[in-house]
Amino acid sequence: MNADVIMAGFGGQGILMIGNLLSIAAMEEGRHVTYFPAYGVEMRGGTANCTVVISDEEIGSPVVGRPKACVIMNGPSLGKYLPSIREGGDLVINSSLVDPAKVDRTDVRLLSIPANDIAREVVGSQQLASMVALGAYVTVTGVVEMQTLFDCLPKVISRKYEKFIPLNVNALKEGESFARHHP
Amino acid sequence: MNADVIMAGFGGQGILMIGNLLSIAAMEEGRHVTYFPAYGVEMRGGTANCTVVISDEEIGSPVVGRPKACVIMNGPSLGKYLPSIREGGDLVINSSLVDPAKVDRTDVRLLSIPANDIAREVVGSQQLASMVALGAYVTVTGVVEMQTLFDCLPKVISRKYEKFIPLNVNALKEGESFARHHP
Amino acid sequence: MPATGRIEIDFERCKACELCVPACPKNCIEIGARINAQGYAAAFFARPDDCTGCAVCAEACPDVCIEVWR
Amino acid sequence: MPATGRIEIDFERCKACELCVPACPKNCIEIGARINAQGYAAAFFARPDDCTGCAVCAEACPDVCIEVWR
Amino acid sequence: MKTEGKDRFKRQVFSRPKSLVDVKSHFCPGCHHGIAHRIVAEAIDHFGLREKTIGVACVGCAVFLYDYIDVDVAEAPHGRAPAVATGVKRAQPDKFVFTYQGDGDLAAIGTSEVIHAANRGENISIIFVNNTTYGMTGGQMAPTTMLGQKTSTSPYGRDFRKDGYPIKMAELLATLEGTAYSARVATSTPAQIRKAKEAVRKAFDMQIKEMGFSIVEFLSTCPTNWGMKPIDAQKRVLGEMSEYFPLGVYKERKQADFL
Amino acid sequence: MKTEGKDRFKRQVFSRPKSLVDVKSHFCPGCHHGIAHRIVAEAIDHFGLREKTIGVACVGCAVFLYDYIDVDVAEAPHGRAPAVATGVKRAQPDKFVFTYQGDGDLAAIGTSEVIHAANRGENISIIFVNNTTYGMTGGQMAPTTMLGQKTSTSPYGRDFRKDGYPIKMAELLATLEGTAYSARVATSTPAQIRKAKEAVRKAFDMQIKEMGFSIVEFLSTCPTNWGMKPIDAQKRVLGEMSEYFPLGVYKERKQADFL
Amino acid sequence: MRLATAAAQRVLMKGNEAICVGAIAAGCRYYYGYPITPQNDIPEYMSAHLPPIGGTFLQAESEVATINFILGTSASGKRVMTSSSGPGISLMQEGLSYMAGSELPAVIVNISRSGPGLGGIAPSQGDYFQAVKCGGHGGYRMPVLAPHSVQEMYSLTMLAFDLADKYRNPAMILGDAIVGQMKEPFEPVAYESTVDPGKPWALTGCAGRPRQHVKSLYLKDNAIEVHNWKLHRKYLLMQEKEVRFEDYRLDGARIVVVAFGTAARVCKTAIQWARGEGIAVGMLRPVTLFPFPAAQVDAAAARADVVLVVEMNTGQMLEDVRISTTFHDRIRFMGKPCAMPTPEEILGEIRNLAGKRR
Amino acid sequence: MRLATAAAQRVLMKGNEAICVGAIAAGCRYYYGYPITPQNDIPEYMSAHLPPIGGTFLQAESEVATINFILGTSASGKRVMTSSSGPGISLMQEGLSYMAGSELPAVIVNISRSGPGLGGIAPSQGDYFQAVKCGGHGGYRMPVLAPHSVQEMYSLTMLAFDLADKYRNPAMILGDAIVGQMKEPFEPVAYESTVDPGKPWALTGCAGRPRQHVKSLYLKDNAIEVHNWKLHRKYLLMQEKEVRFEDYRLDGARIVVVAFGTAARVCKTAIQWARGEGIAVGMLRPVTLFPFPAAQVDAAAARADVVLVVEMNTGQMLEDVRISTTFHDRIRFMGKPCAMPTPEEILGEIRNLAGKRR
Ligand SMILES: Cc1ncc(C[n+]2csc(CCOP(=O)(O)OP(=O)(O)O)c2C)c(N)n1
Ligand SMILES: Cc1ncc(C[n+]2csc(CCOP(=O)(O)OP(=O)(O)O)c2C)c(N)n1
Ligand code: SF4
Ligand code: SF4
Ligand code: SF4
Ligand code: SF4
Ligand code: SF4
Ligand code: SF4
Ligand SMILES: [Mg+2]
Ligand SMILES: [Mg+2]
Repeated sequence: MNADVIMAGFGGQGILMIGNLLSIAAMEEGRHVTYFPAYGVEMRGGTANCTVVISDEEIGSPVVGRPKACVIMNGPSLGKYLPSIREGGDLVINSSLVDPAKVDRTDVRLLSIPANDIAREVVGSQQLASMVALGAYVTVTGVVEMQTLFDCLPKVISRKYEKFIPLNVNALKEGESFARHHP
Repeated sequence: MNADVIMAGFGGQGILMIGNLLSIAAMEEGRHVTYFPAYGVEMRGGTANCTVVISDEEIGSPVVGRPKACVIMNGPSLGKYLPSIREGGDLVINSSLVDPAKVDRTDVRLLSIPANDIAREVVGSQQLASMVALGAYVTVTGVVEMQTLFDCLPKVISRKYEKFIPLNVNALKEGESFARHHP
Repeated sequence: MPATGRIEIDFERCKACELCVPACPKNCIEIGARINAQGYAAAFFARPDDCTGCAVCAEACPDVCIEVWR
Repeated sequence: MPATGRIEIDFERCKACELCVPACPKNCIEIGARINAQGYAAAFFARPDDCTGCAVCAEACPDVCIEVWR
Repeated sequence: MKTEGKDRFKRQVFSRPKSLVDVKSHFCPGCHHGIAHRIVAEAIDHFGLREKTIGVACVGCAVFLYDYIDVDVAEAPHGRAPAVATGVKRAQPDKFVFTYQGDGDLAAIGTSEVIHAANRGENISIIFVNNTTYGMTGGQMAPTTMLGQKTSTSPYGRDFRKDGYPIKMAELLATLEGTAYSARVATSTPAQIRKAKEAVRKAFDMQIKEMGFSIVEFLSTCPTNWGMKPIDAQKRVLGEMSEYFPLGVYKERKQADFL
Repeated sequence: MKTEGKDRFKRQVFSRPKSLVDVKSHFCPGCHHGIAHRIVAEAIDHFGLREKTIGVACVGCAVFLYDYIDVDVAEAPHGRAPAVATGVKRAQPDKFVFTYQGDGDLAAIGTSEVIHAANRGENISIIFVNNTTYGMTGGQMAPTTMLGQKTSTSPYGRDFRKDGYPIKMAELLATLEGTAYSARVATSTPAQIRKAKEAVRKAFDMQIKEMGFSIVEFLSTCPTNWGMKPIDAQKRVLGEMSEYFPLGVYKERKQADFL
Repeated sequence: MRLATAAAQRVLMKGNEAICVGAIAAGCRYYYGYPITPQNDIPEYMSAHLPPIGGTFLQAESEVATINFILGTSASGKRVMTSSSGPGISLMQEGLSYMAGSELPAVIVNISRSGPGLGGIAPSQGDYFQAVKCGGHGGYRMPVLAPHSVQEMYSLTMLAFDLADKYRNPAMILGDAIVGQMKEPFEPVAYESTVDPGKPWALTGCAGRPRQHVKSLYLKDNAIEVHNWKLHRKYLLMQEKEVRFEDYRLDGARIVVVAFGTAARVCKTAIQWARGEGIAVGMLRPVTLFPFPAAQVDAAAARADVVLVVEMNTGQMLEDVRISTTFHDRIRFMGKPCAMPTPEEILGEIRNLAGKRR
Repeated sequence: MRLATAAAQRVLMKGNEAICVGAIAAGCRYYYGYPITPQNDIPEYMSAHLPPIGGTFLQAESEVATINFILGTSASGKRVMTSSSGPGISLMQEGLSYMAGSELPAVIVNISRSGPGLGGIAPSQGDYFQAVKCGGHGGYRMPVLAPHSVQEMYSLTMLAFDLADKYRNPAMILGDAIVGQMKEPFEPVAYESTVDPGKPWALTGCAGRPRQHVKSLYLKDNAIEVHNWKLHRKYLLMQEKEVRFEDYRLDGARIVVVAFGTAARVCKTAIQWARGEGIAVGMLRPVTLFPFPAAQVDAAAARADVVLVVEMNTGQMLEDVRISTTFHDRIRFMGKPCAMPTPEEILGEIRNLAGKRR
């Protein structure tokens, strides 16, 4: 089963971290995977985005023009990527910062999740909004097992912060349960 | 009729000047001609030499490995070029500075002319030794008309020194007459 | 004492770098809540009544967002 | 007063630059008539009797042609 | 809104200089490149040079000079702006020619070109923006990086034993005979900005008066790569940076003929 | 003949240094490159460095360094000797590394490499032979060519309005923090030769003591391209050249740690 | 150290970093460079990881200085690497020519960007000529390796060091922004040297041996001609012994795609799809651009109906394909300068060609 | 002025100087350069002759600075020239790539010497790849003209200025030590421009018009791809319109020699001799190396039994011959790196081939 996703938001929202986590999880499940970050002048203006491609076959291009899915964490990114999503694709938006009304496409499966609010109020840390969103994305698409994500957290979180791993697990789970209850 | 000659001596002996004069004369007679001077690091050590090729056909290489003739104005040059002269070729040496005894080849036509002495004593200027030698070479080989050489002198002698043109004519003539009387 | 000057801040140009805020001797400028198209919470003219029109804020703005009148 | 030193000039190495000639305080060196293989009229030790072995000539020679004994 | 302002206060005392194109810049928030650009545009307006100016852009965050300054602009390879400017000025001595370069551009790869342009007394003006790092490429170490400063290629901090000391270009260039004017300025306070404007005008005036090579070094900020808030970046300029790179005029030629 | 000398005068007070290969040089008559080569060889002998030395040859009349100095030698592209020496020294910090460069090589095309080697305080020694021209290529103008000097590319004489002033490298490099020693010497009189030897020893000693970058600039002659007899060439050095390029020590670091 | 963990299992790593890990594994302890996008991860990685293991990272003031630092350290007998992109590589051309002439080994990495000039940072294969024909003067050659995955960024870097030492010649890794910036799982298989580590020619001071030199100047008589023939024989030997390529589904292929690096990657997807549609298409992927797999290309062309050359430029390797075979009439070209073609575009082209056949 | 007298009649002149006379005749008033053997006559001539006619000669501190002086003066809309040799040309590669990317005209002269590296000053054709494939990054191209006589040093220099302006692209003269140092009679035929002198794109200050730029950076979207295709169309146009070659005794030739520059000169002597012996041999001499006379080579190969490529290197133009024709089996190569083959040697080879035929 093949999947690709573009994740985008402000710098500092942890976009590259969830992209990495997803990629490592896919790798651990024995899949082919590529992760491509924005680089060079694209980095300007405090935005961050990355593309993850997961496949059972050898992967060609790590860059996709028309992604099967998008995880959009801030307003500006919606305008930039909404048009590119494939028909019938999945769109996860962070409704805490992105206005669902702005999603003018009916041919994509939309999940609006107030990631910042969930992270702040339920998980207890704004920082983990993107983890919440990742949990939701993985639940919606099932590209990898949630458990694998949990197991791989130590690989993306440095020793120094390992005490926060449980918190990250919660964030992923909150995203998962929200996605389950808002199909 | 085709000819090529290597002229060699100390810097300041006027080697390049006679090479130029010969080339211009050949040009004026409507022949194809090339003149190739030593350049770059070859110039080191106060020696000067040049190669002149004259032909009725388009000329290929302006550099010759085995010249039909050599005009040798100093000792070191004899050792360098004597072996390269073609069998039956012409060798004109300045016996004022080059020891004829050192010419250990019998398969070349040798003319030993005390160019410096003639220049000093007969023409009245050491400077013109190489002009004397050129006169001799042209007489021996007949590659160009003496008259053409005379006519072309203004092209190689700057306005400033044109008063010396008659002197140069004499030098050429002295070389000619010496060559005639020492066949 | 009434304002002797007035400024205008280009909402869309502002990058919310905050350099104008401490620059103003009269403390007339603050960073706002509204986010502009660039994604920045632009500065705004918070205390017009204190403005002297000294233009220090405008000189300090790297993005030339501020115009000043007297 | 007799010579207190002696030099030897490498005939074949010499390039007849003449720098040693004025260098010698005792004026012991001259440029000769014989031409070496390089084509130079090499310098020679003209006045051995005046040599003090001060080695100034040797120091001045760019081609290290001169050896000095005392 | 403008009308609103106009009604009570008629006289506009600050507005965008004519020669500064009215577009949004790509610079990061709080980056002083924006201030240096504005000061250059103001000086061009001051002398009425816009229509006879050829600018030479460097490769660095200021590479888009041609989008911002409303004059003809040539793009130079990284570090070669002074050489390109030389080619322009020799071909058009009557035109006004300036370069705008970063510290990686001028003090690293472009060292030879700027030194020989100065030594020839090339009649051009140079705006040199020193932010102690390679901004555009992501904050690597530059020859101007401060001792101990951590950058993406000096993760353990710059150590003089390995990389030597930050190079002082304004001082170095001032030692050359061909240099007519060399000064270092900053733009972190209103007073500094005033001085910076004077310096740029002086530098441009040297060229107008055909006195030779002129350069103004700006101590600038790179909040993004310094990992600082713009306000703290300014504090760094006012603190350690101007301590090591003293502000001031290092050379000012008085009369044109410099024999 | 030697025996002859030996019989009465036993003590040899001057002989060819061990590290100077016993071959005929390609230098023109009276060229001071020969003296500089000898002085370098003497210094290598003095410190017993021959077997731990790597020399870096320039491109110029001294390109054949490896034929004359009996040590390992790397050939550098024109002007890049200080960069090549940096690569050698960083890989072998325990070895003694020096470059030997002409003025075209060091002061023109190699400007950036020498300045940054000095600025890094690279622990290498540089022998810089300034003869105010490009000797090997036939006497073209160099950045060090004197005002008014006619060369094959300045047929009307060097004019400061077009080509600027002769550049003073010893002074320029002395201004850099990383430079431990910078001096200018000449070899036109016995006294000058003595001073030159001292300077080269000092420079080498700086490297041995790990004090950083050291350079000795030799005011040299090019009789061939100056169109002068060697003796007159020496007079030019003693005259106008040392007037414009003053001899002396421009920097000498005292203690190793230069913080 | 990352390397240690790496040795343990598959890791997700950026292509640029995999080059560093490969270099360090191959014993490279010296890196010099100058920043340029899109390869800054390399100097940044080396500046962090070399010092702790006693290696030397030094940032040069320019690429001209860089290549001459490299020359000096290589002449000292050490394994040394640099990396850059188009403009910087252009500035190294004189130094590369000197190194080839002086027979000095080193690994030069070009993570290429768009050109000519400043161009842009979009991925491109526009530096093929510069790398493969060698942009410096004098007509030297060097091995050029074209990785198309993070795994190859690692393994081909190790190979590059061996080839460089084996032939005493610079060797180049020619990558691009895509393979340099992407992360992929890769296995840090242990390095096994294939060359004798001895470097008796190195300049280490002449203790107990006659002095020796590293130089490219040959003035006497025809010494330079003799030297050129010697170098030429070396290049012929490379062509004989070092050709490397990948045969991707070539069996029975009527359409043979020839592509390298990132372009070849994208072609693989297109070929997977086309094979799915029953089109007999495969790919011959040159891994060594010099030596070029000429015989293999010729053989494939002989068996196929069409040879489709795909490049991220306007046609450079295309020339080597024409040199390799006389079946010029079977050669088709699909180029996209400074942009990665999509699998869809390539599939379209393959379909056309397949259609034409029928 | 020499030029004046020159205009009058045939004069004996050095090839390097003929380039200068041609450049000045073509209106070049700006020359920048840095000394290097064997082309120093050019800067020396220009330093003496430009000032008197109001031109500008400026010696740069390096070749890197030189090419950027050139860029600046070209951007000012003036005709400008530089000259150098191998090592110096290598240092100009980045600048040349920028000029090609910025579409700036200029004439670059390479009086090549032996390489690689410092090599030597012996004549060589080892820089063919660098010149013809373009050693800078990004895959640009430029017209490369190969004079084989003093007359052509003069006339092709004038042509180079026209081609440069016509296509807004650098153009190169590729000579060598022989044709540069030799003197030959030549006729200074008057220059007749074939191009519109207007340069509206030049940077002259934006008086009375919007500001404009000279640049090679294209970042937005696929602007750089579009730019590359534009440049590519220009190169195709050159290939269509600017091919120049000499047909030397090709009529009925069973053996076709392909050689350029000095090598072609020597071949002419050998061919004269061989024809004298009744061997049907002729030569196709490419005058433009880019664009390469591919169609002509192919046609000649189709008619001949053997195609003998002669170069003063180990085989570079040889590749373009293989690209041009499918008669690979007819191609023979005779190379002499860094040395001029003698007419005798070439005749010997021709005799062998003629023998083989019978
Ligand atoms: C020859 C070459 N080398 C490297 C680069 C990559 N590069 C682009 S900008 C830059 C340095 C920018 O730093 P600086 O000059 O200080 O300007 P800033 O961005 O800091 O204002 C570098 C190294 C290049 N474009 N060309
Ligand atoms: C890149 C490059 N440019 C130019 C040259 C030609 N060249 C050889 S030596 C030299 C200059 C020599 O002058 P200098 O350095 O002063 O040494 P000198 O011969 O005077 O001792 C030049 C320009 C070269 N070899 N390489
Ligand atoms: S003009 Fe002066 S007082 Fe008014 S806001 Fe700006 S800084 Fe403050
Ligand atoms: S200084 Fe300018 S950009 Fe910064 S916050 Fe104030 S108005 Fe906005
Ligand atoms: S040693 Fe002294 S005295 Fe003797 S020759 Fe030499 S310089 Fe003269
Ligand atoms: S100094 Fe040396 S080379 Fe010169 S003349 Fe005296 S001995 Fe001969
Ligand atoms: S990277 Fe630094 S220098 Fe560049 S624009 Fe951003 S803040 Fe300014
Ligand atoms: S050319 Fe000049 S520098 Fe070179 S060897 Fe001769 S005199 Fe010395
Ligand atoms: Mg900077
Ligand atoms: Mg010199």
